[in-house]
Amino acid sequence: SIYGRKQEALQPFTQVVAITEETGDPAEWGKNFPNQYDAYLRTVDQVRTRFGGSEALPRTPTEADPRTQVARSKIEEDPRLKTMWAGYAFARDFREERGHAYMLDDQTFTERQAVGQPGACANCHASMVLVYRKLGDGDMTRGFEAINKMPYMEAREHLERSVACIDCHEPGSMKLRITRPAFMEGIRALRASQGIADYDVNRDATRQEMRSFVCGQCHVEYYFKGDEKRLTYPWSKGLEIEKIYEYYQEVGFKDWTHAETGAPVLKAQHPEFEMWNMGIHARSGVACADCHMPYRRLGAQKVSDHHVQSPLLNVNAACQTCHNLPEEEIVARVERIQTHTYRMRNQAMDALVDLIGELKARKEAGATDAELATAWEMQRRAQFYIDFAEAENSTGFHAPQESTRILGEALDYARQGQLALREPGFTPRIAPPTR
Amino acid sequence: SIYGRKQEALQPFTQVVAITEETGDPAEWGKNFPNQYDAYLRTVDQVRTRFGGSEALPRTPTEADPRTQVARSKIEEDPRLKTMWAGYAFARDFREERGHAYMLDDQTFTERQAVGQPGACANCHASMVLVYRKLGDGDMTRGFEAINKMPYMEAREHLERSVACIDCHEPGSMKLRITRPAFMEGIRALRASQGIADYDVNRDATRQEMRSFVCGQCHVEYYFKGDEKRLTYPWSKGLEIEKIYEYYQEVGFKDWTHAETGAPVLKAQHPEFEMWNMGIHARSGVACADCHMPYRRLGAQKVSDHHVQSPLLNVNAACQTCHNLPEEEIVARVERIQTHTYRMRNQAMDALVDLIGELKARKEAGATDAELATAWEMQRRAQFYIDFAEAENSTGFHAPQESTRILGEALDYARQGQLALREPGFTPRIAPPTR
Amino acid sequence: MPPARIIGTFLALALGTAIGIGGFTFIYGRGASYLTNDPAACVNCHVMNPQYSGWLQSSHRSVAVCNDCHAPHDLIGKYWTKARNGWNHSSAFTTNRFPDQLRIPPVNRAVTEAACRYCHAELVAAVDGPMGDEPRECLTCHSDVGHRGLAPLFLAGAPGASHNGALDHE
Ligand code: HEC
Ligand code: HEC
Ligand code: HEC
Ligand code: HEC
Ligand code: HEC
Ligand code: HEC
Ligand code: HEC
Ligand code: HEC
Ligand code: HEC
Ligand code: HEC
Ligand code: HEC
Ligand code: HEC
Ligand code: HEC
Ligand code: HEC
Ligand SMILES: [Ca+2]
Ligand SMILES: [Ca+2]
Repeated sequence: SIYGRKQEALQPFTQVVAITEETGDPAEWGKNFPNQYDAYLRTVDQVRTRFGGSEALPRTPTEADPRTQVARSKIEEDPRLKTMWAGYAFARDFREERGHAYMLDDQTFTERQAVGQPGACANCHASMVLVYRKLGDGDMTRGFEAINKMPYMEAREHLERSVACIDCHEPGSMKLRITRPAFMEGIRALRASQGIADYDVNRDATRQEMRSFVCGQCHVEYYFKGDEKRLTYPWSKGLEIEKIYEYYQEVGFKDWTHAETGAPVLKAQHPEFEMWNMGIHARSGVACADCHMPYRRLGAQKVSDHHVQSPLLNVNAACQTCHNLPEEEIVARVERIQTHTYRMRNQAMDALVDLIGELKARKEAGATDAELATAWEMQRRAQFYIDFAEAENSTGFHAPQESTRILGEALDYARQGQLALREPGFTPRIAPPTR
Repeated sequence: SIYGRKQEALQPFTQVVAITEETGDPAEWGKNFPNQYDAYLRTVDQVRTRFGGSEALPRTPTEADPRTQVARSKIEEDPRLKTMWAGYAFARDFREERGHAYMLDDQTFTERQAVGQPGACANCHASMVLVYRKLGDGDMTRGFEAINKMPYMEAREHLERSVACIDCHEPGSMKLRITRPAFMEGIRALRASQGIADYDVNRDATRQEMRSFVCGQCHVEYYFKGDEKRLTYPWSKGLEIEKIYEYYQEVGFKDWTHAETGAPVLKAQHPEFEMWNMGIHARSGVACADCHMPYRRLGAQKVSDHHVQSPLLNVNAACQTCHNLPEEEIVARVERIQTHTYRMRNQAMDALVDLIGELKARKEAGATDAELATAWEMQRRAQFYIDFAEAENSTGFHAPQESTRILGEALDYARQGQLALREPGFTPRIAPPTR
Repeated sequence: MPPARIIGTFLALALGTAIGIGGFTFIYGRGASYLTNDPAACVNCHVMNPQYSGWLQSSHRSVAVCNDCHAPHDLIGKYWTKARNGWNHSSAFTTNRFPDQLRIPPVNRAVTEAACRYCHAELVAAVDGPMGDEPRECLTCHSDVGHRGLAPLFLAGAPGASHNGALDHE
């Protein structure tokens, strides 16, 4: 009633229960913040958008995998992905991602587990604060190191739930905080490369930065370093793809050896944070939370919508704050960017598959490693570039020109790889650094 | 409120002299509109921006070419252009464009005239209204047809000055109007392809459209059709590059035969209007005039700045009303888009030069036309795509993602041309239409 | 109150009360606030807070109040609009049926467009075209003159709201 509404205007949130560093259960936090909690629970919703969101496909649960619903399989949808990832776990199972509520189950039951995964996987798929402390006797970093090197299934024993309040918030003050050592180390290395020494994200980041950093703890490209399987973000030279590739070249890392060609290749994963950084919104100070957790009116208060989802399912709150345009027009603009990105992605994928096919044939025909070296390097590069744009889940929206130019370069490298196979001593042209 | 109704105070311009359809001299119009006239005269200014504007290079005037200043030569700056255009007039002389005041002289004295040019050139480089009427005894279209087929130097006798008031404005009312038959026909064909029959631009266009259409009369891709050298805009299938290329394929047009490779190739020229149409500003209803002729407050009036120039030389008026950002930040955003476009353009240019070099060698080695056919087609395509982005004078700003994806595709085609040379029967992959 | 405003108030109130229960809504819901010129009246509804603070930061803060831009400048039109909006908004407020991001609808956008011209007519002849026949929306270029920093809305009453406006990088 209007009477009620006027009351709300006066009162701040009421503390029903005391929340401490020991309170892992979101339901407890929810007693103080029912609105955020209810929204948080809604991340189970599955709604499809043209390129994003997710749909719930029914599946018959099994002993091994009790899930009754999964998101669509991207590798069945586009088998070229299986060729690109031949010999790697992703060629077994790779699906459209869905809401936060599913993160722990989807990780536990993905067929990618068949090949055996490290505990390091857990960092981004579960509520970790209590786990880190337990395994590190109060020391988060030591807990982090402990979980990284465990076999996944052993680590799994310690995991209770998907990301929760405590992973993003400081109890009491409710301030945002960074809880992932991998991010602390990654951003610290990045800042150092920008001439900022001794950067402590929880001490030095602004609130607006935090509204993206909390997401950047997981929505980033990563690899597992050394035998400790330390979760690492390859940012010490910068966030741009050239810098990240340069980093991998320098440390001489490969994710796996391509089954059909023998090339030492890389897999890029969900670089939303990196790509967003290259886009106009980041440049304009628009944070992940501004679009994926927009403010919702709750009486006199504005609360952040904790139903983290595709903004296209929430255009009024997510976009119309800043863009005074009809919803259909906003969606049309996004889809134009996405269809152009997707079209280029398909073209680049074709070129890569051409290269892989030819490499395979040459290898079977007994070509020496030396003869394949240049083509391998081109496959490695093209593949990483394509994957970087492909794995970036906004289908180009976060940085339209950047996604497109990355795919354009990938085309060049894949085709040059084919040339290298036809011409001994061929020297490829690599684009100069962007800066 | 304290602000009394000021309508009465609002007075129309003071008519000092009567302007008729016979008044060609801008100085006369200037008596009624001194602000616009003074600004119009300032298009002689030459100031360089990072990628645009223009600088005045001194030159010693000769009998043949009395110009004391010219803009920088793009072909000396980047000799790859000479390779791309080998055998065509553009390989002799191609410069950075400058203000409207120079259009007639620059056309008259460019070394491209050495090869002999048709009168059709005049349509976009001079004030034509009186010329059309004179040569068509009052009928603009007949005048247009007459001038098109004359040799340029004969047509030149009739040309008095660069584009002037009468070319964009209706005397008296000062309404914008379209005076170029080529644009009337081009836009009519475009509208027909969109299902709008019998489109008459001067009757049917909104005022806001006119604020871009007047520019679209010249800042567009064009060719001379048939022996009548009729100036034609290839828009009957659409404005997107795929559609324009398709048009040229259908009419089987070539601008010239490449001197080094023998390929039947195309030259794209200044498709600002087409590219702008693909961009976010056009989509947001921002017209050419909004940025290139922004309002300027002069006394009690806001007038359109008739000093048509790079908006980067006028950021406050051109951008800051809509973008509440510091000037340096606005310039930085543009230059980021431009440097990325330019970088991709260079990469594509290298690939094309590689292809041309190999085609040349194969031709000299006596390859048959049949053997070169596919590579030729790839050269034709790659070259047109590169040129489309290269000749577009905003260096990508008018449509960042579009420029980049066009260059990315060009890379693919150039490299596939090289593959075709190494592999008889190679079938290239052409990207599907964008819609 | 000047007689004009008394008539207007009467018109509006008549309309409001004419609709039974609506009368309660209108009056209790402060719909009547629409009838004054005091911006403070608008913030009788917290929903208006963002626009209010946006207005305080705007270039017009000292030269135009809400009604200068959101109510027509002719008497009848002014009070009719005020009554209509007063009614619409207070009922919307009561029933809590309105979007998270308020959007000015075409009808009221037109009112605002007219308001711009009411004060700036002298200056903007060119904007409406040499003929003055095909006017151009002022808001295409000046949508922030009445409200600065509208987006995104601040975190009212929640932790952290005190420092750092959402688009602020420090
Ligand atoms: C300006 C608004 C905006 C900002 C800022 C933004 N995103 Fe997005 N994001 C989008 C849009 C729009 C999509 C496309 C959604 C779709 O296709 O349904 C998207 C897609 C995504 C997706 C895939 C969602 C899906 O439905 O599959 C993820 C994950 C994502 N963004 C994460 C992030 C992260 C992390 C950040 C910050 C580093 C970020 N976004 C910043 C607007 C934004
Ligand atoms: C602890 C790691 C972690 C953090 C922190 C995190 N995410 Fe995610 N996010 C995930 C994982 C894992 C998934 C995929 C879950 C699945 O598919 O089972 C996901 C999925 C998503 C999706 C896709 C939803 C859909 O319908 O497809 C969006 C959007 C998203 N996250 C945005 C964000 C934003 C915005 C933030 C910060 C406010 C954030 N995430 C913080 C790990 C994280
Ligand atoms: C750096 C953070 C991070 C790490 C480490 C991580 N993930 Fe994820 N994972 C994500 C994010 C973010 C998403 C959602 C975006 C996406 O799917 O691209 C995701 C999605 C998934 C999904 C659902 C979509 C799919 O791929 O089928 C599965 C399954 C998954 N991860 C398994 C794993 C496994 C197994 C590991 C360890 C090898 C792992 N994850 C390590 C962040 C991470
Ligand atoms: C993936 C990260 C993430 C998780 C998990 C998360 N939040 Fe938040 N939360 C945010 C962000 C981002 C904000 C905005 C903070 C800001 O603007 O400073 C926020 C803000 C808040 C606020 C401040 C008021 C508001 O709505 O903006 C409250 C209260 C809150 N969250 C409660 C919760 C509760 C309760 C849970 C668990 C049910 C939770 N959060 C889980 C990211 C998260
Ligand atoms: C907090 C403000 C804010 C929010 C929220 C926001 N944007 Fe933007 N958007 C901007 C700014 C600022 C720009 C840069 C252009 C400018 O300065 O106006 C921009 C630019 C754009 C562009 C043009 C850039 C391009 O690459 O073509 C599109 C499209 C766009 N936004 C879509 C969206 C969509 C879709 C959403 C919601 C998912 C969204 N925006 C949310 C502020 C915002
Ligand atoms: C949103 C603003 C905007 C719009 C709308 C716009 N332009 Fe531009 N234009 C620019 C900018 C910025 C540049 C880059 C200038 C530079 O590099 O110095 C540019 C460059 C140009 C140039 C090259 C100028 C030079 O200095 O060399 C031409 C010619 C041009 N535009 C014509 C047009 C035409 C014709 C239209 C409409 C069909 C148009 N522009 C629409 C902003 C705009
Ligand atoms: C009659 C043909 C014609 C029309 C109409 C025309 N232009 Fe041009 N424009 C030219 C030519 C020719 C040049 C190059 C002159 C030269 O380099 O000598 C030019 C140059 C320019 C430049 C480059 C200035 C520089 O410093 O590099 C800009 C910007 C421009 N025009 C914008 C516009 C805009 C905006 C409109 C419409 C309001 C317009 N033009 C209408 C033919 C035209
Ligand atoms: C459809 C309109 C149009 C036609 C026809 C046209 N021009 Fe231009 N011309 C332009 C525009 C617009 C510019 C400025 C933009 C640019 O330079 O790319 C320009 C620039 C030029 C310049 C200065 C820059 C340079 O290229 O050195 C010369 C010289 C020139 N044109 C010569 C010619 C000649 C010779 C012809 C006939 C073969 C011709 N033009 C036909 C529109 C046209
Ligand atoms: C290349 C095209 C072009 C040329 C040449 C040109 N104008 Fe304009 N003029 C425009 C455009 C575009 C507008 C904006 C019209 C509108 O908004 O409806 C304009 C507007 C005007 C206006 C209306 C008031 C204003 O400033 O917006 C006057 C008066 C005017 N021009 C006078 C002149 C005079 C005098 C000359 C010659 C010295 C001239 N124009 C040459 C394009 C041109
Ligand atoms: C009449 C209003 C208007 C004018 C004038 C204008 N813009 Fe924009 N600009 C927009 C709109 C609208 C968008 C689309 C995003 C949005 O909705 O905010 C945009 C988007 C942009 C973007 C982001 C798109 C991208 O591709 O990254 C940049 C950069 C930009 N404008 C620069 C400029 C520059 C530079 C100028 C001046 C030369 C300019 N704008 C003039 C309205 C304008
Ligand atoms: C009774 C509470 C209340 C008061 C008092 C109030 N508003 Fe509003 N106003 C609202 C609500 C609720 C909405 C959202 C209506 C919708 O979107 O359907 C709104 C929307 C608006 C809008 C945008 C939507 C529209 O219909 O134009 C404007 C403009 C506006 N109000 C101006 C004002 C002005 C000016 C005043 C003071 C004279 C004022 N409001 C006082 C509750 C109020
Ligand atoms: C100088 C003119 C001006 C003044 C004074 C003004 N407004 Fe506005 N108002 C506008 C404009 C313009 C818009 C439309 C903004 C847009 O479309 O981006 C608007 C929009 C709104 C909206 C709808 C939200 C939206 O973005 O569409 C509300 C609510 C509103 N105003 C309330 C108020 C209140 C309350 C006051 C007084 C505190 C006020 N306005 C003072 C010009 C003004
Ligand atoms: C009650 C009278 C009044 C109304 C209504 C009004 N203005 Fe103003 N406006 C002024 C005064 C007074 C100034 C300051 C003096 C000046 O610059 O003329 C001003 C200044 C401006 C300025 C220059 C300062 C700036 O913000 O850049 C712009 C632009 C402007 N107004 C646009 C508008 C627009 C657009 C509207 C309608 C949405 C509007 N005005 C409504 C009286 C008004
Ligand atoms: C196409 C963009 C555009 C449109 C539409 C537009 N303006 Fe402007 N306006 C501008 C620019 C650019 C300036 C800055 C002029 C300068 O810098 O001298 C300006 C300046 C102003 C000023 C301040 C003049 C001064 O310097 O004091 C006022 C007042 C104003 N406009 C009112 C309006 C009104 C009222 C309308 C609608 C009738 C309107 N404008 C429509 C672009 C626009
Ligand atoms: Ca998804
Ligand atoms: Ca120039």
